[in-house]
Amino acid sequence: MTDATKSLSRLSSSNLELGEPDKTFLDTNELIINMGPQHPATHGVLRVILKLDGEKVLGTECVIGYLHRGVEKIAEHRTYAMFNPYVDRMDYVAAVSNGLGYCEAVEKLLNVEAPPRAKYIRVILTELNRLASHMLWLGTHALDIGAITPLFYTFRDREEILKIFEKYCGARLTTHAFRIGGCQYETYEGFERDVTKFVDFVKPKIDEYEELLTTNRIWVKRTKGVGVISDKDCIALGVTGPVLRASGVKWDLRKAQPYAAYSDFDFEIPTGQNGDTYDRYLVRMQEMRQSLRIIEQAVGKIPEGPIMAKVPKVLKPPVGEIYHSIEAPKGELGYFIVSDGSTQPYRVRVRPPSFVNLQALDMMVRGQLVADVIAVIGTLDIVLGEVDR
Amino acid sequence: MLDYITSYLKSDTTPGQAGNFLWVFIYILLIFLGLSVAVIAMNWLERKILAHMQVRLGPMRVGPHGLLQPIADALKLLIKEDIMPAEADPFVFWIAPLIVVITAFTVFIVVPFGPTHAVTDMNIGVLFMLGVSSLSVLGVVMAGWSSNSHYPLIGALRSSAQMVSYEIAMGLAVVSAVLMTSLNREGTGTLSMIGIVQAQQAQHIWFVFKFFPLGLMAFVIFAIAMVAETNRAPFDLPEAESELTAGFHTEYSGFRWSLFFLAEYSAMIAVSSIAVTLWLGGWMRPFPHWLSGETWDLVFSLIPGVTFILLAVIAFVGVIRMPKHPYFRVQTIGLAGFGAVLGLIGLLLFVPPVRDRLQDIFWFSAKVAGSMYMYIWYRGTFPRYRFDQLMKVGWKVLLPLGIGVLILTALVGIWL
Amino acid sequence: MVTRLKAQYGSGIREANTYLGQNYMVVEPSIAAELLQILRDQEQFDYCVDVTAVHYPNREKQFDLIWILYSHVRNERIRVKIMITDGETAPSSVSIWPAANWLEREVYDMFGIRFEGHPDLKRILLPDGWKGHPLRKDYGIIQQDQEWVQINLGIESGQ
Amino acid sequence: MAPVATTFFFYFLSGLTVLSGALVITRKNPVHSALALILALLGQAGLYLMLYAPFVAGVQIILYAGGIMVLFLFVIMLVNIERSQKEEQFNKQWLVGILAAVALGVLFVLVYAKGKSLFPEHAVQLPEQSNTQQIAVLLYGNYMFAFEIASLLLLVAIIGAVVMAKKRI
Repeated sequence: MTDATKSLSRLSSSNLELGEPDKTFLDTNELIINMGPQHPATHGVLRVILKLDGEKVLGTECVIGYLHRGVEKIAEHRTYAMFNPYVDRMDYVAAVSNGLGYCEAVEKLLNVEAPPRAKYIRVILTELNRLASHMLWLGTHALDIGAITPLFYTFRDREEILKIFEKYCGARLTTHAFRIGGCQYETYEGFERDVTKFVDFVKPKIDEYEELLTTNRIWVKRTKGVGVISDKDCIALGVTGPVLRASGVKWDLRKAQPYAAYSDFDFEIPTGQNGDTYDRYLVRMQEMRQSLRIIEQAVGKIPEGPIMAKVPKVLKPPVGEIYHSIEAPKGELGYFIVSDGSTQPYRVRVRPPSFVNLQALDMMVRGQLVADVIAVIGTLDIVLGEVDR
Repeated sequence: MLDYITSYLKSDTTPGQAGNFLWVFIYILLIFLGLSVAVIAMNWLERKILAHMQVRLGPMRVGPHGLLQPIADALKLLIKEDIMPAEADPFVFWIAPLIVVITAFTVFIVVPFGPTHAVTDMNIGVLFMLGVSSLSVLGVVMAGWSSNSHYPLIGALRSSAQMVSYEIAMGLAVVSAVLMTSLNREGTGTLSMIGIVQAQQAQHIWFVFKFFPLGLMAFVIFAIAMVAETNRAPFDLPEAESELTAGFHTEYSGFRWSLFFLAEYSAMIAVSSIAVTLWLGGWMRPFPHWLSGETWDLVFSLIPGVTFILLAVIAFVGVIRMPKHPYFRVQTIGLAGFGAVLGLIGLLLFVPPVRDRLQDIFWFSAKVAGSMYMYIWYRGTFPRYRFDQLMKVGWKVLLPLGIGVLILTALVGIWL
Repeated sequence: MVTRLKAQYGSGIREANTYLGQNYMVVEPSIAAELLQILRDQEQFDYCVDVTAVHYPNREKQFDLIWILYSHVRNERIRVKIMITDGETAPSSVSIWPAANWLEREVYDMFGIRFEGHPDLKRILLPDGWKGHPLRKDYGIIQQDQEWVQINLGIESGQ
Repeated sequence: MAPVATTFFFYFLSGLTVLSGALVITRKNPVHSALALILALLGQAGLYLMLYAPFVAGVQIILYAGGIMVLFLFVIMLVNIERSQKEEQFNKQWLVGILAAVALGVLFVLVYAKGKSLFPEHAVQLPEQSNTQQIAVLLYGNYMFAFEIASLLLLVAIIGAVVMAKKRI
């Protein structure tokens, strides 16, 4: 084992010096385990250096950047419309909400308002995408903790959503369905029927997942009291989304600062009490049900009218800067765009929820066991495409 | 020579006891063959049942309904080159899988498939079984250590700690079962497996139902300990893919890895056959005394034949539903052949002399198959225990419970 | 709220107005740390949404450093901007909001702005030995740190 | 039930035990010597079986080979063994070693010379009852007191182990 730690200590991990075992007592020396970038349970290329004392985690350090594609640099050499597909590639699991955030930010810059029909379509697709993202999260999270079966149930249902996306805009995952100023495609004629059929199909399925896991003794034992984070720490560490709500903070951008027709739907914001993995699981399950409610209401009253606002062919937004954020499935996804009047943005800064949530990993895992690190990474629901940009 | 062979057929003791080495050899061969077939069937069954539990079909491509899949796996593993890691310790690396397989198979010497169908009947049968199953820990530890990288090492340490601690719970449950054998009128307790089943026969009750809650609790403790002993389902932490790559047999590949795979399945069959012997009345047919009498005996003796005929019918239904495309012609013929074989076995089982001799074996394997199904079911539903919870269940729940059941059984036995 | 801060700092706050409904303040770098502290304590801006920078090469103060803050209580967002020259160190706000830790590391990684008072300032996305800060305007889009690529990846060029 | 003491088995098993005993001390790698020790213990269990004491053999396998040796291997693996491998094999006290060997040799010769008088005329007569019952009667009957003390001793040892480990948790 010693050569593994030698190669690691060359790494300049400053806050992770290898503590000498105190000779006074029969203490096993501290071990540095390198949960490498290719580890099956880190969702993507995340490397976590764990300093262990036996099973207990003393400290962690995340080494990220393996998936860094320099999206923000590319943005400075693309026009506003051309950068739109790049945005989908960041959080590839919830691509639709990325697109929504970007388009709305640029619309604010151009001082243009998307027509109501476009807004409704956007809300429906975003909520469907939130459902797909939560389902993928549940499948992989349960798999990490050892329950194999939920993965197949969730992926079977997620398939239905991807079929609807494919019918609507031809792409399943990175949909690029929205344009600056509205939506690109009119809804295909069976759209409302498909969506309502889907909603009735999935509603009992979510109860099925709950049946499998919520009262499963081992699942409860593996998640209750694991990775606890209090609401004050959440806010201080900038953690947002289901993780924040599970710690008891009732804050959701769709209610706090409504955007894109969210104000005309009524839905609650599920919150948990003690901010552990089990509460985050319950919060996300409730959120899935709330998304279904929103979709149901939205499909019922899609207004008629144009789907694209009058937007000039070549977008030349006035000089200025804007920050607009939406509630992505993982948390608050913000775009800070500075325009210098030319057709290309001067600077596009993306505020990714996974990147900031991952920062809380060290605090949540300290003192827990190795098996919990996996559970906590799963419950943070991070996607490395978004963390590294 | 001939009388040497026939001398055993008339005797009513196991070949080992009768000192008839030829038959002992034949029994060992039979068990070895039977076990490999069982392991192959288990491999196919596990993949299919687990698949159907998870809304998918499982292997369908290799042979009809994936029936040739296990054979394809075995071939693949044989052909694959089994590498040895650079600084691995060659001798220990080579001997570890052997030890695990040997211990998994030697348990079957004592397992009674019928009143006379066991390789031998040692009068310390249960003790021998416990002893040998505790040896498999050595193989695991050696495998983990010799792969010379710290993931398998941690996996090996964890799994050996787990096996050692659940062995105790298993031992206690077994002792309470053995105690039940001696608490009948004659007061003659016995450790030999056949003796235990005969005691159950004599007392007209399966030990699971004896002294109502106690027998059941002992069985449940043993069932949990047996799952943990073979590193399966909720206790499969050492092979937890998410934390350590693949537990102690990460560095093994090819044939050596298939040895571990073989050993795991045979250990599962061994341990569940012990559970069946001790608690579910070994080869006794269900309700031997409530539904006794000539007619009932006949009905129960027909059941083995009926089950095989049923399997043949299912196979033929599959043949009919097979798509008519030429690509599937080979598969339809294969399935029809398989169905025919099953039907043949079913008919064979109706022949009276064969029927009587093979009936006990059928009931024994049916019960073992039931417990195998439970293994797969656990794997489908339960997530994995964390290591400290796993040890906590072992030491803080099963152990006190086991001791409690033991003492209560003794008290009730004396008082009754 | 702006009037109260203006009364306290007067010249410190260069400009405070709103653009497209989002109010922001441009502030002197010297008083920035203090002001951020006040914003969090008195004005309950308890959530530091983002710390980022924009590079204006031909301006005499090359960098715009921006803190985007949000107050849960008042459901209100504000942007605090300071202008610093290249090589000048900026006040680190990690002591005020722990969230800023990785955000500032990324700004250092991408722009090369050093934050004094930051517990562990080193690159976060790019490999540690990488030379150059990609998000600066003078850094070419296909430019790579050839020397690092040769040593570590063993290929002569990344392109 | 005639004991199964065919001479071939006897020499094979005792040879195995002696050989693996020698292996234990000569192997450089501690894990190899641990394995040799396990082999020796199993050989011993075989010898017990030949003396028609299956219970003792079963217990021997479970306790020694299955339990204690596993913990031996645990300890050997946790302590990193690179250091011990490099040390040169035989230490300095060869003089004491020779003296001990000579004394042992003299003892053997004496025993052999005394010959028959030390041993009873014929092989000991094995009781008909099964060995397990016999041990049970002895253990819980006449030697009940010793049995209790032994269990007390073990209890003390366990508590000691817990206290030592306790400080760290």
